[in-house]
Amino acid sequence: MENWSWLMDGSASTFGPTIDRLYLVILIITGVVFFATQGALIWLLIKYRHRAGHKAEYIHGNTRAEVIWTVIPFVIVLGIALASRGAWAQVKDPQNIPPNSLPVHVMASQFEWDVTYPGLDGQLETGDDFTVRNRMDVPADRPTHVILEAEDVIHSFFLPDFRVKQDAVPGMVMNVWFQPTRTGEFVIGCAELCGIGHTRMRGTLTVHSAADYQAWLNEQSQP
Amino acid sequence: MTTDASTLRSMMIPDPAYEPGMKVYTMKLGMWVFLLSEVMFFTSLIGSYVILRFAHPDHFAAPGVVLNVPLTAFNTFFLICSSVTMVKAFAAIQQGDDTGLKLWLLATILIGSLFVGIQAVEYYILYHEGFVPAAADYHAAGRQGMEGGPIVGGPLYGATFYTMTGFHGAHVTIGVICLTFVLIRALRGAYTQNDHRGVELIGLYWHFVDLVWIILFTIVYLI
Amino acid sequence: MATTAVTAEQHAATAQHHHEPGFIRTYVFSTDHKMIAKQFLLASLFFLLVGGLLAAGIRWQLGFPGQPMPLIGGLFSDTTAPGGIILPEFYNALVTMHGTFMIFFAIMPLLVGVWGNYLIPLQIGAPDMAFPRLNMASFWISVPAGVIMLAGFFVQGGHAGAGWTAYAPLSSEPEYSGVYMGQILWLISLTILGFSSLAGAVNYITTVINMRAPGMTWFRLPLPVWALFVTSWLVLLAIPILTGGLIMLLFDQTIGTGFFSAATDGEPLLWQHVFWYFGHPEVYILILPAMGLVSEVIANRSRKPIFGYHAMVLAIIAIAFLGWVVWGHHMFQSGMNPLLGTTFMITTIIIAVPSAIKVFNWLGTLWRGDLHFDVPMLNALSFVSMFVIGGLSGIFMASAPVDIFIHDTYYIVAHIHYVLFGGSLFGIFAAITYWFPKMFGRIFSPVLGKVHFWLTFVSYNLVFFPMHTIGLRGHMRRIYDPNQYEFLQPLQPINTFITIAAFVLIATQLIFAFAFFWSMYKGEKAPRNPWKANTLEWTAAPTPPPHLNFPGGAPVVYRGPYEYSWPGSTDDFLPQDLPPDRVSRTPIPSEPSPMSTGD
Amino acid sequence: MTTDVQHSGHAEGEIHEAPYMLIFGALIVLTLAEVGYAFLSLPKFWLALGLIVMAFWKATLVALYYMHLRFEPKRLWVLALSPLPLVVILIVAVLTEF
Ligand code: HEA
Ligand code: HEA
Ligand code: CUA
Ligand SMILES: [Cu+2]
Repeated sequence: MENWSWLMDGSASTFGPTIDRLYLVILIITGVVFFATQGALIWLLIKYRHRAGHKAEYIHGNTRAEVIWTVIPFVIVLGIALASRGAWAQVKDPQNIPPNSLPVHVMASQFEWDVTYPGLDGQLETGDDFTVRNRMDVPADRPTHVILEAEDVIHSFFLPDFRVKQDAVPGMVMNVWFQPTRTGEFVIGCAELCGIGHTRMRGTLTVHSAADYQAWLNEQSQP
Repeated sequence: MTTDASTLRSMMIPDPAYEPGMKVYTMKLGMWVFLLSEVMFFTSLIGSYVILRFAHPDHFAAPGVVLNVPLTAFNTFFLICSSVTMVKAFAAIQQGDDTGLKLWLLATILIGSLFVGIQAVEYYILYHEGFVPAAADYHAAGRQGMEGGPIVGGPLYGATFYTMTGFHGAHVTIGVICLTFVLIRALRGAYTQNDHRGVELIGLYWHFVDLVWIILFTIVYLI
Repeated sequence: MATTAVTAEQHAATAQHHHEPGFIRTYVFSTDHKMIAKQFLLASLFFLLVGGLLAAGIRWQLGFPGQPMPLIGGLFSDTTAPGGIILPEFYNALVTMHGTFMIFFAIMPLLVGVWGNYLIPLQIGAPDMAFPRLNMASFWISVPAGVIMLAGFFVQGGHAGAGWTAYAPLSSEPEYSGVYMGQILWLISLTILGFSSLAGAVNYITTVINMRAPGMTWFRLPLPVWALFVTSWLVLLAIPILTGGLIMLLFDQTIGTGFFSAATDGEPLLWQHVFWYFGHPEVYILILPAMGLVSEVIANRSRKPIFGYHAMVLAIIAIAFLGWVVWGHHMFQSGMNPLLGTTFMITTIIIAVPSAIKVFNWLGTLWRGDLHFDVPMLNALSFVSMFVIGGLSGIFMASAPVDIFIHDTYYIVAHIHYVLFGGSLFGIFAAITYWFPKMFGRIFSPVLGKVHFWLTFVSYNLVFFPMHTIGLRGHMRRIYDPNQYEFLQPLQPINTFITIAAFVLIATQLIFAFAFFWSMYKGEKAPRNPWKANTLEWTAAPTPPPHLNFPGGAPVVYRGPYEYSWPGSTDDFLPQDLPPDRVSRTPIPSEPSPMSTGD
Repeated sequence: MTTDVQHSGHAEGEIHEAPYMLIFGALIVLTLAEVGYAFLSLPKFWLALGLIVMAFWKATLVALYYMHLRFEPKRLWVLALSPLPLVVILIVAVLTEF
């Protein structure tokens, strides 16, 4: 298990680091809370364990302490929620999909991903569209806008390296976008139980450099 | 930590302001609590209807096009009448009028059965007009349209209609059965001016079912 | 005047049950809340065992994918696990039924059915439930539900395999899942079970409101009663929502109505909304009673008043209220409107605040206490510790952008088990061992109890803590063979490790089963009030409590339930029903507690 | 079972001759009004609003008089109204989806 990391290795999308940072912030906060509470617990258990002749003190509470430990967590968690809002809107709000994105249509079905490309004209639903199965090829220099649909049951379009996950719901059109930060091969997974073949519903996402992508596109567009 | 004398004193005496309960007898409280869960049950059915209708207005038709409003208006009238006979039964026994109780109960049972009967007829007619719950068979042509006319609304119409009104009808039927029990007990002289809780309980249930119908009639037939 | 109402009710009840009931009426169709509690206890422990065995199947497949199950491998049919090798569809059924049995048939009845029945009348000083016959019905309705649910394993097409959340359309259309009868039985069983829960909730609510003994004001109620009361409200109002949804799904399956299937313009997301609108309150149904039970144990074994009683009560109520407005956090990635997602993120994360109050008040209770580490206390303390871990992992998921990555991964599985096993189940262990002397007149073996606790505590953490890490590495949940994904292959050693630990954990539970029955028949005879507790079940009722609980009539309550170590008294506890003029002047002679080992 | 003691709520011993027939009349009139209103050619919004208002009015009358809520203690009111916010939350929140 060389190059182990807690979180899955370095993210490969533009908003990946934002999410990872948020994760880290929460990890630090909850880590502090974790050690504080567990530490306090163990300390209390040792300090006040039963000893002969020792009597518990008759204490009903302490309003001041209770107010403190209500207000402080409140402020912290509200802070976490507020800090999360921006990243959430950036990833999921359809209004934030960059206008120059490459539109790609993905149809999820039991148990495969059918990826339809706009072809050379860059427009979906024109004559030169072409479809490939279980693989996706995108350029590195441009955001990709995935128009996600499902044919039968709910699937979930999961790009772990890109910190992208979106359920594909039959009857609905989902908009997903991401912008790769590096080239290479990545995995497409299905994260929602979709039947017997759920476990093998996977594909490959290849991020090409701009030139390679154009070459690939030309090649695919040959009749 | 010191103990404050006044808190100690208050700790020692039974609370003078103590008064257990809801100030209503236990069975009535139980009935009310049960009715609250019924509210939630109908919420899940009616709520789903509202949402589906909002999302797919084209599946539903204007009042009177598919559903027979005059017939149901009469039926509504009957159900309201049965509520009146029910309160009359209750008022009768409150005054110790045993005969009145029996007669009004009988009237309530008869009118309640009439309601269910008319609903069955309504179902029969609608079903044969192609207004069915199963999505695949839905082909309601509407009151004016006759057989072979254009299909009015969509399958969600039939599905929601039968689910909601069907469960309401089931509640009425159960109410009629319970009322019959109450009537039998009344014939045996189980209720007196002092103790007529059974009558009050079934009354609460009956009026609740009436109340649900008031909502259903409005949102299913009229809107 | 209203006090007379209680006594009048009691007289009426006494008059009714004057004759000695026979065997069937005592042990089978009993209306005695204590017997019903025991029935629930045995039935739900059985289902806990079933759920545990299903987990063994899950773990076997994940730890040793594609290998035949040892020993029992030959017992399976060709449609489930031919030659002991688990098929994908059987795996899905295993996961689904593991979740279903654990949530609906084990933990929920263990908390609400058992302790609601056992403790509410005893701790509020009532002779029985408000509606004893309805109470009996509540248990006996749940029996056919359990039988139907078990029957699903034996029907053609296998058992339901759409997850315990049964997302439509996978669950609504057989051609997508290959499961027909199994899913239908699943739906019918849960619908029936709903009636059982409902009967219980009506009873508990009415009983707590109307049948408290004189002097038992709202703020003198022991915390288990508060927790169960509030929980009952959640049950009362949430279960019917599920029932409605189940019925619509059943119609989709059988009649073909298409509420949730896109082919007919139905809304798959509607099912999720309906399910989670019930589902989130449900998870609090599964934790609040445990919180109440644990509070009782901690206060008692610390010999100290609970820290901030009112805050504890308010926190329970606050959690219950907030629990209604957070359901969307299960649907962040479902395609829900992102604005709605933001709202749900904020409400969800605020739930941490009342939970924080509870945690810190438990710590406050320990502070300057006199802690006795008996078996119930060990389990209760572990509840606190594990609940904090489970709750904190909830914070990650509550942050919607972080949830993008960890949703539907093993991170969620870790969360589930930290709150449900580490929380609820440890709470249940604490409660069973604490009230065992009351229920069975004998003490739960302290030695076996401690062995069970330590082995469970250690192996449990070894099973579930690593799940956080594999989740963070992208390991999806409900996945039959993770090795299909190349990037998950390096995680196989961890999965194997988890599996081995899980088998230790499951084997350890057999110690519990043994200790349970051994203590029931061979355990040390319990004195009347072994924990020197204040609450009425120990102080006002004999052990075991007779029919109608309090032979001398309803006890009169003078004070709150947690008056431990009051300096004015020579004894370190003050029973709720001890008249003030008998306090301290005549300390109650009490037998030395055999369980206070004094370590 | 004993009852006299249990009918101890402030309102229960006495008999409330609630105006049953009056309510009956009101319900009938409102029902007729609803049916008539439904067939006016109004914009959908006003149609729905008016009908819902009338339906609620009717429901309230039934609850208050036929179910005797008017004559019950305040705490029962609180109890009886408790699920209403939940109803609203569910429907409103999910509606924003569409
Ligand atoms: C007993 C059951 C239980 C409990 C109590 C909880 C408690 C919480 N849960 Fe959990 N949850 C489940 C059972 C439970 N959950 C189950 C079964 C699922 C999965 C269902 C499925 O999909 O199959 C789930 C899933 C789940 C999800 C969906 C994840 C996903 O599918 O993507 C989320 C997201 O927000 C979530 C959040 C929370 C939060 C915020 C709490 C909070 O209540 C926790 C609050 C507690 C604390 C925070 C700890 C104590 C506090 C302090 C020590 C104070 C200081 C803290 C700070 C300053 C941060 N839960
Ligand atoms: C309370 C709930 C609860 C409990 C206790 C457990 C206990 C366990 N769970 Fe489970 N689990 C869930 C609730 C629970 N689980 C839920 C809701 C899911 C999600 C399902 C879904 O995705 O749909 C899940 C999913 C789940 C998965 C994920 C499967 C997947 O996504 O593919 C895994 C995998 O390892 C797992 C493992 C285990 C293990 C090893 C245990 C072990 O701890 C088991 C230990 C054994 C026991 C606890 C039995 C003890 C028995 C006794 C003590 C009885 C004594 C008897 C007598 C006295 C008669 N569980
Ligand atoms: Cu598609 Cu899982
Ligand atoms: Cu939740």
